[in-house]
Amino acid sequence: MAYKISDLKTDYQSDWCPGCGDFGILNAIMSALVDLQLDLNKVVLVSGIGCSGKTPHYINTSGIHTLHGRDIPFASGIKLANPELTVIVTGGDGNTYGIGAGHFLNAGRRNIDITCLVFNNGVYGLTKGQASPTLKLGMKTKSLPLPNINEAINPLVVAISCGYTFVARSYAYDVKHLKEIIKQAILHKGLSLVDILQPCPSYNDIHTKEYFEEVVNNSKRIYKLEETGYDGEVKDPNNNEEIQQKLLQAIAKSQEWGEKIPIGVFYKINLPTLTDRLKERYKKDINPSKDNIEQNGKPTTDISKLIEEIEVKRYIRG
Amino acid sequence: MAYKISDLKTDYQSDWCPGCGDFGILNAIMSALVDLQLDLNKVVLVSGIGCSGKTPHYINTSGIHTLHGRDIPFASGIKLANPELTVIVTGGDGNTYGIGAGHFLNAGRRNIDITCLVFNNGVYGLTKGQASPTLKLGMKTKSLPLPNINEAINPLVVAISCGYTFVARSYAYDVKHLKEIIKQAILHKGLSLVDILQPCPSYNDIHTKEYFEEVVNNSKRIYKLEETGYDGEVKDPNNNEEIQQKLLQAIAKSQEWGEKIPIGVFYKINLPTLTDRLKERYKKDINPSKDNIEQNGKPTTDISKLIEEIEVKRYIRG
Amino acid sequence: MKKVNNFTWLIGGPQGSGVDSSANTFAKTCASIGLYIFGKREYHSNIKGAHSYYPITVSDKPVRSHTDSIDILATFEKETLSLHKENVVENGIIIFDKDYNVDLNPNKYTLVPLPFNDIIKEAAVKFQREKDYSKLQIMRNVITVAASLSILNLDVEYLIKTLESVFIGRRSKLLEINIFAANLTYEYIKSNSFNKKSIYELRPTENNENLVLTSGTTATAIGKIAGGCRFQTYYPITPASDESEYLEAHPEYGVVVVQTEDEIAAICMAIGASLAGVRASTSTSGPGFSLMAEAQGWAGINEVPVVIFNYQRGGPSTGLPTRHEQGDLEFALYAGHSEFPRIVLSPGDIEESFYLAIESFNLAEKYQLPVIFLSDKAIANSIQTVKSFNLSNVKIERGKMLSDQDLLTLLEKEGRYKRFKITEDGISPRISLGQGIFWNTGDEHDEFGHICEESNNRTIMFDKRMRKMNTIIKELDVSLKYRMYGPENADYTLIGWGSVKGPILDTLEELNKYYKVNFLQIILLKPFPSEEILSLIKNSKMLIGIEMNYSGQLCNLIRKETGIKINKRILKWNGRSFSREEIFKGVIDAINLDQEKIICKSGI
Amino acid sequence: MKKVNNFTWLIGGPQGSGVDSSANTFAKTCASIGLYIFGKREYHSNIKGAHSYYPITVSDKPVRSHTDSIDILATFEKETLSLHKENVVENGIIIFDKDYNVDLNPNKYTLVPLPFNDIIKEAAVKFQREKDYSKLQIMRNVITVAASLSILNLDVEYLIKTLESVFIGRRSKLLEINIFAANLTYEYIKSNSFNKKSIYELRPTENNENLVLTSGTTATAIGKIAGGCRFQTYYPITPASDESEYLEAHPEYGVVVVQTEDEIAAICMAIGASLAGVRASTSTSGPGFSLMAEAQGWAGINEVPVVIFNYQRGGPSTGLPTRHEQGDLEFALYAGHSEFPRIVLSPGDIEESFYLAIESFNLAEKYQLPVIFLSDKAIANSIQTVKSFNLSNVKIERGKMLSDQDLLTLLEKEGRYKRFKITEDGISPRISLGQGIFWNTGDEHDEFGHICEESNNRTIMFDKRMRKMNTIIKELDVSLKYRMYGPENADYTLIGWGSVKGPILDTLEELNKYYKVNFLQIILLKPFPSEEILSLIKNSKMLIGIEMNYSGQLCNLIRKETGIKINKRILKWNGRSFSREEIFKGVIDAINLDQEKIICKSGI
Ligand SMILES: Cc1ncc(C[n+]2csc(CCOP(=O)(O)OP(=O)(O)O)c2C)c(N)n1
Ligand SMILES: Cc1ncc(C[n+]2csc(CCOP(=O)(O)OP(=O)(O)O)c2C)c(N)n1
Ligand code: SF4
Ligand code: SF4
Ligand SMILES: [Mg+2]
Ligand SMILES: [Mg+2]
Repeated sequence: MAYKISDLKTDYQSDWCPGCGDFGILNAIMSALVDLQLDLNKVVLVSGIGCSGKTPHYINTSGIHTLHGRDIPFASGIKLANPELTVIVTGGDGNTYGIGAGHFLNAGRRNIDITCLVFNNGVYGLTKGQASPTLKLGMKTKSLPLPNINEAINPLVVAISCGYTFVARSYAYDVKHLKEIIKQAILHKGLSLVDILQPCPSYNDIHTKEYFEEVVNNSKRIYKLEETGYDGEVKDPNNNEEIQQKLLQAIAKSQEWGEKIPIGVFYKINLPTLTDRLKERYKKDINPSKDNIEQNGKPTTDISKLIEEIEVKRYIRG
Repeated sequence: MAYKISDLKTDYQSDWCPGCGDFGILNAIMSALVDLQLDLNKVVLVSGIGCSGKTPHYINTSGIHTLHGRDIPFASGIKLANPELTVIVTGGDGNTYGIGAGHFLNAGRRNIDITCLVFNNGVYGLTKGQASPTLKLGMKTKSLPLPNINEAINPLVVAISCGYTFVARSYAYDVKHLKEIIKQAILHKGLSLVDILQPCPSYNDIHTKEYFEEVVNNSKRIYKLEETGYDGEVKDPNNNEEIQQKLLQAIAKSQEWGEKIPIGVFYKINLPTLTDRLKERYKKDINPSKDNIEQNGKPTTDISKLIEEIEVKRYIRG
Repeated sequence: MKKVNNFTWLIGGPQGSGVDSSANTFAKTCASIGLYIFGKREYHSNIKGAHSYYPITVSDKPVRSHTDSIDILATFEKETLSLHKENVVENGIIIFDKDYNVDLNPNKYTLVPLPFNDIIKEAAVKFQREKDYSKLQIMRNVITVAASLSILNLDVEYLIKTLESVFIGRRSKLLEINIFAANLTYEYIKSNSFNKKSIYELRPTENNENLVLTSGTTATAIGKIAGGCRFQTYYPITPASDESEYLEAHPEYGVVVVQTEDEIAAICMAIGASLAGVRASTSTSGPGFSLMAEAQGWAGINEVPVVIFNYQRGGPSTGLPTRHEQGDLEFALYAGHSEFPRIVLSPGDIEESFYLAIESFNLAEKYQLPVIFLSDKAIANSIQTVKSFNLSNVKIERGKMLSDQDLLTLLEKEGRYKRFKITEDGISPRISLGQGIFWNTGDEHDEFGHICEESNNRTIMFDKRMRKMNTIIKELDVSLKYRMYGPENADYTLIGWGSVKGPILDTLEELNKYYKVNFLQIILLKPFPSEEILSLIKNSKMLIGIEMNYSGQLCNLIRKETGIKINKRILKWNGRSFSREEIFKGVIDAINLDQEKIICKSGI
Repeated sequence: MKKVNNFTWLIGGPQGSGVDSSANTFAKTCASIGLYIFGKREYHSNIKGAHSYYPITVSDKPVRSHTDSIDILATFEKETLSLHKENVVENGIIIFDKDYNVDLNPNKYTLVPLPFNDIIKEAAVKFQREKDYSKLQIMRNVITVAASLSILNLDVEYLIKTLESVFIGRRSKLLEINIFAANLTYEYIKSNSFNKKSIYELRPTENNENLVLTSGTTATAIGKIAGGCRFQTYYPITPASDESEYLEAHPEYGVVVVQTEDEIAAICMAIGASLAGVRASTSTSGPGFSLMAEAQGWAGINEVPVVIFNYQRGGPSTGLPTRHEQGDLEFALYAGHSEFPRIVLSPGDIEESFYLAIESFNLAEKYQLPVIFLSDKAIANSIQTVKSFNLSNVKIERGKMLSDQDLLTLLEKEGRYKRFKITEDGISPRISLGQGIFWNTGDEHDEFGHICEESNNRTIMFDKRMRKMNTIIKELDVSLKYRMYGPENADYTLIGWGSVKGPILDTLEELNKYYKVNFLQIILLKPFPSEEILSLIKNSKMLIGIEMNYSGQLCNLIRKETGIKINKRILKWNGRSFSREEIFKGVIDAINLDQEKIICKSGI
């Protein structure tokens, strides 16, 4: 029997602030799961630390709430150890682009089939609103004593240039759009980033619902790429020219920020995941979690060949 | 009296492998210093760990050989504490784009006036040739038992998209070109990256001198951007359109790798450094190293205003 | 007879509803009539909604700890009432919303039902802010405080003075309506004679001691400024970041504050700044401190002065991010692979935090090493009235730091500057980047700072560095090593470190009515003053360790350093600091029961 | 009379010039005639050019350590000659390039000048590779080995067999020319009768014990494979990465090896893999281990089995990256803020590395916690002939890991699965991701794994975790705790851990000619088997701690755990492991001199 959203709720009490964008994201994740009807025993949510990091506790699948900035490495280990699992990461922008930036960047090199959802609210929420790496220079949210002294980074460009094979942006209060993007990201075989614009009413009074949904030049500031005919998907992953064109298009598009802010899929390409590459290297399917390492308490691995390599051979004088 | 290269040499014995590209880089750094004739007491070389990390010991200016991947934070602290110093970082590609990637990326947000030279040899040299983050998928250097299983990242794109204000590439065996680029990077006010293609004859038999200098289609594989009329410099940092155009041009150019490999300055823009921004915030020049904190052993800082803020005031009933 | 000027008042409510500022207002008002205050902030790792509470203990004598028992429970919502009512003493006062249907025994408590909604409505009407009615619910705070003070018979003028000092800047437009609400509340209390029923009272005193009312993070931050720290790095973390944010909010002192991308960058930048000759520090809590292990070793081997402020909180891992623990001692003693010289010290309270912060920079520079300042959440987030900070006895000592002139003289004499010159005391003359040329490396090095793998150099250079630990033990003033309180030749010696000092001192007099008890507070944890401590404790009839951690880490350290096993331990690890009652009962039990561990569990 | 089958041979040369493979060739050949071998690799943190050397001790009895004195010094360049000649014994043999102008006393040594260049030229001509003359200089290695074996009177056939086993794969084309050079060398030695002058001789023996000749990293890696480890992460670091690279080079065993971007990712990925039910580990050295402090606490609070292999090397910081030290003990015991359950254990040699590697995964899974396997450079990089590995007594124990069927039964009985169910022994039934639903968090949590700040839950859950430490001490077999060697009731007890075992065992017999001495090797360092150790040592006349670190960290630990102070310590921290001579003299001095510390300094 199909499960519904209500089946997905845990009895763990949510403690996000009223009006927090995180509620929209939580809904979108649960709706995506309901649409996909994945086996809940095989879905793992992995989070970092922050308000965002609490997400897994609210959803009735396994949830691994890890360390600040380390969610991607944990998730990578889980997926490599058992490729049958669907692994979804929920991290904050401070978590992923700040302290976790080294992992965020290098994860691209592996293209492991996991989905990274980044709750981008421009602040370190749970530590009371310090500037995160996506808050631009000179901005003064209500939580800051003085205007932000650092420039922002553009996570979409970093992801695209480091090997992410699905790069998208969505918006926490457009649950329908977000749900569809999350579904695509989960279904995509490879490493996905969904950067989610997430209003934090408690600390960020700049990137508010009102800001994102404001009508500028007759239309909402936030607009959907798919409604403009933009197509970020590389159709032929062997066509280097197409790759270059789509890549530059995606980078150019992701520079757009101000009067208009695009959401949707910026870039997508199908390339072998690390598990695929391991399969090639090992000449067989690799699922370490299925290896039987013992039988009745005795090791089953035959190491005689390895011992032979180091065995002392005696030679009788000939 | 002007100093010469020979004055710059220390008596510490170099122990790089014969033919290592690092010698070219060392020469270029020393030549750049000779050309610029900076006060040697005010020049600090800061390095990470690796073959590259040994560089400061060979040059007769102060040298801080730090931890693996942490050279940029050390250098940032040094420069902020005393903005009069010229701070040059020499890190390896594993050092800077691997373990140091989080700092590499976030340094862009600050635009501190330091120069980062990255010795890019595609391998972890000092640990015997494992693949570094710039070695592409499937490559098998002589040091690897099996072909590289990870994709490479593009450090130039990352730098450009994270706020580096001077982004260049050069080549270890073209000492003259490299020297000029290093000089420009030092003179540039802001955070510079010079990614240096550095052959490692001991472990990387793919990216060799022969490879880089091979004649393909009648000219060397490596070619100089400045000889093609390419201009990466943003002339008007207030012109957002120009910025976008130069930025995309630089990113597109830095995707070029294969038959031809461009070296030179990909992107350059003049923007306020963190020290400039601090000056604005503090309403005065900031050089903490010049603060006199004591006189004859007594603290000179007057904290009475701070105490007043927390002082218990007594009220007589009125 | 009324109990005058001595009681514990507690307010609670959802996070973000104004509990902290109510507590501060109440505390400030009591302080303004010459009383002493200790307040303890207790809150969840949550931004809005979870239960937080704040007991304020008021006394006409200096006070340094909270009590479990509550004399006056001031609530404006149900959760606080239901969670805390058990702790209210007989004849204690309970202030609550009269609209709630509560089941409280009127014979046991003095019940004060308050018409919060009526008062807020009246104020809203008066100030024509009816449409803001839900926003004005925040005034439940001031109403609660006003009701409390009114019941305690303190003239409203005192409260108004405090409100005037609190509602300033962008909040000043709220002053009038708050004063109005306060007055209304006062009238309500008086007209219902609740003040008459109260057994507690506040009375202005003559006490005119020069006091400050402040928290641990603020005291430490001001100490840093006074001590000449001019470079501070941090990555946001509870409860440490308050200290950095204080520095950030005071740019006029020229402290460069850098919010880094992580704690590794934080410590590395601070070390870098120190190399350029600047007093530099970083502030963090457990998780961040864990990330700093490697760089501490670098500072150690390169003999760089840097001060690391670790505000301990509930661990391991993320643990209880906003709760209290003294769990990082053993880790701090050995953080980072292999061995290198370092100092670990711990202040016992808010006042010591100020002076020890300054002293930490002196020690770091004199001995050229990392200093770990182990504070904790109970110090960081509590408020207390302490003697105003006084710099007249404070010195700034920069040790063997060479002036440009010194350097010239040295170069004339010795030819080349050796950053790691072998010396008898293990300390080498030091210059800053920009002054002259030298090298550092995390590898073992020669006297110039160049990499050196030669085996004899290794034996000598390692020993040279470690020798500093003996120099420190020899040179340090005893007041930086430990402090002894209570009778000299006691039968029972309590031993502790850090914030246990407050509740122990507040219990010592009472304990001495029954037994001869003194208290040994250890300040210097590394290098450990083994011989001095041994001679202090070896004749005690019974040693009782008191620590806010699972295993009694200081007790274990003392055994390692002196051989003496502390057989009685009063321990607590539930995230809530020791109350005075717990210490009292704990010591009595330790003395009388045949039980090695007394485990305390109070606190909500 | 000739000294047969017992000597130390040493080869040296610039890094990258083939010293290691010469040593291996020599060792393999000696082993092939039934002898026992111990070889020690000593090299700089450098790729090419710096001096490296490799003594091989050969014996007809099992041998586990190197000697300072050299019987045969085999050199082909000047630096080795000048650095090591001091250590050559009287009547020892020195092989050197006859073209060098050396000043050696022919009355003290048997001098063997070799015509390296002539031999290489002749070979080049024969194989028409004159143009490769400079490349062929690498044959100095085989010539040196051949000369040595020839002097030792061993038939060239043994060497040829070894060369055949060494020059395989892409190197096989070099076999012929090397054999040719070897034969030429043999002829030269015989024709000059150098073999007659030698007081040392090799003679094939009847010994047919089943041995392997291997290094610590290889033994550990094979142990991992046998023990069912299927996920290994690493970031390159000396001397640990050899182990990971061994696993990488053997994909047929299905161990997924991930080279991560740093050590933080390495441990986090390994923990992730373990959560999915896979035996997982990470291998590193000091600097990397320092970066893993925070995540160890996460594994501790979430009770995740994971094994961390830390190959200690010279510290602090980058230290002496290729040299030896046992400096990380104290750090490993307490790494990470606050307290959590963990096991720290240490193998004493290559053979134990194999079995303890397997056992580490058993312990990690049985007790659901991080296990720290403290190896060191001296074990990692040495080679030794040890009894061939045998799995017949090896068990794989996965503890309370539930099968799908177990889980169903449990769910039927209890309704919901509680990952952190409170149990008497502190261990909860465990399932893997994919099997059922559970939560983990680095915050304090309830039985389901949800964040929980409630104070009583905290007291109980912390205690539940820590209780496992008692369970371990109760359940563990004594052979995993310590081992005692030598006479039972000795007057003198030597105490050590890790690689000091080899040189101590190799000296014990000799020492017992003078004094009654035994040796206590501690394997389990946390939880510490305090009572057992106390009862073993409390009656000893003198305890002598032997450690390769500055302060005697195990001695300090023993005092902390038992109260007993070890007043005699033989210490060394110059980066070079203890020699047999040092241990012998050190113990004699410890017994006879009134001196607390005996500091050893041998090694180049
Ligand atoms: C190593 C470490 N440093 C600092 C912290 C403190 N910390 C907790 S939450 C948080 C910020 C979270 O910000 P973000 O990742 O943007 O998530 P948000 O709360 O905004 O969802 C920080 C810094 C920590 N838990 N661990
Ligand atoms: C924390 C830490 N991990 C690992 C190492 C070991 N290590 C030393 S050098 C090196 C690699 C250097 O590679 P790269 O940065 O590319 O520099 P290169 O040697 O190629 O110049 C590594 C991993 C270390 N010193 N510290
Ligand atoms: S602080 Fe911001 S991000 Fe966190 S729960 Fe509140 S509104 Fe949401
Ligand atoms: S290993 Fe490579 S990078 Fe290092 S010194 Fe040798 S050639 Fe240069
Ligand atoms: Mg955020
Ligand atoms: Mg490299």
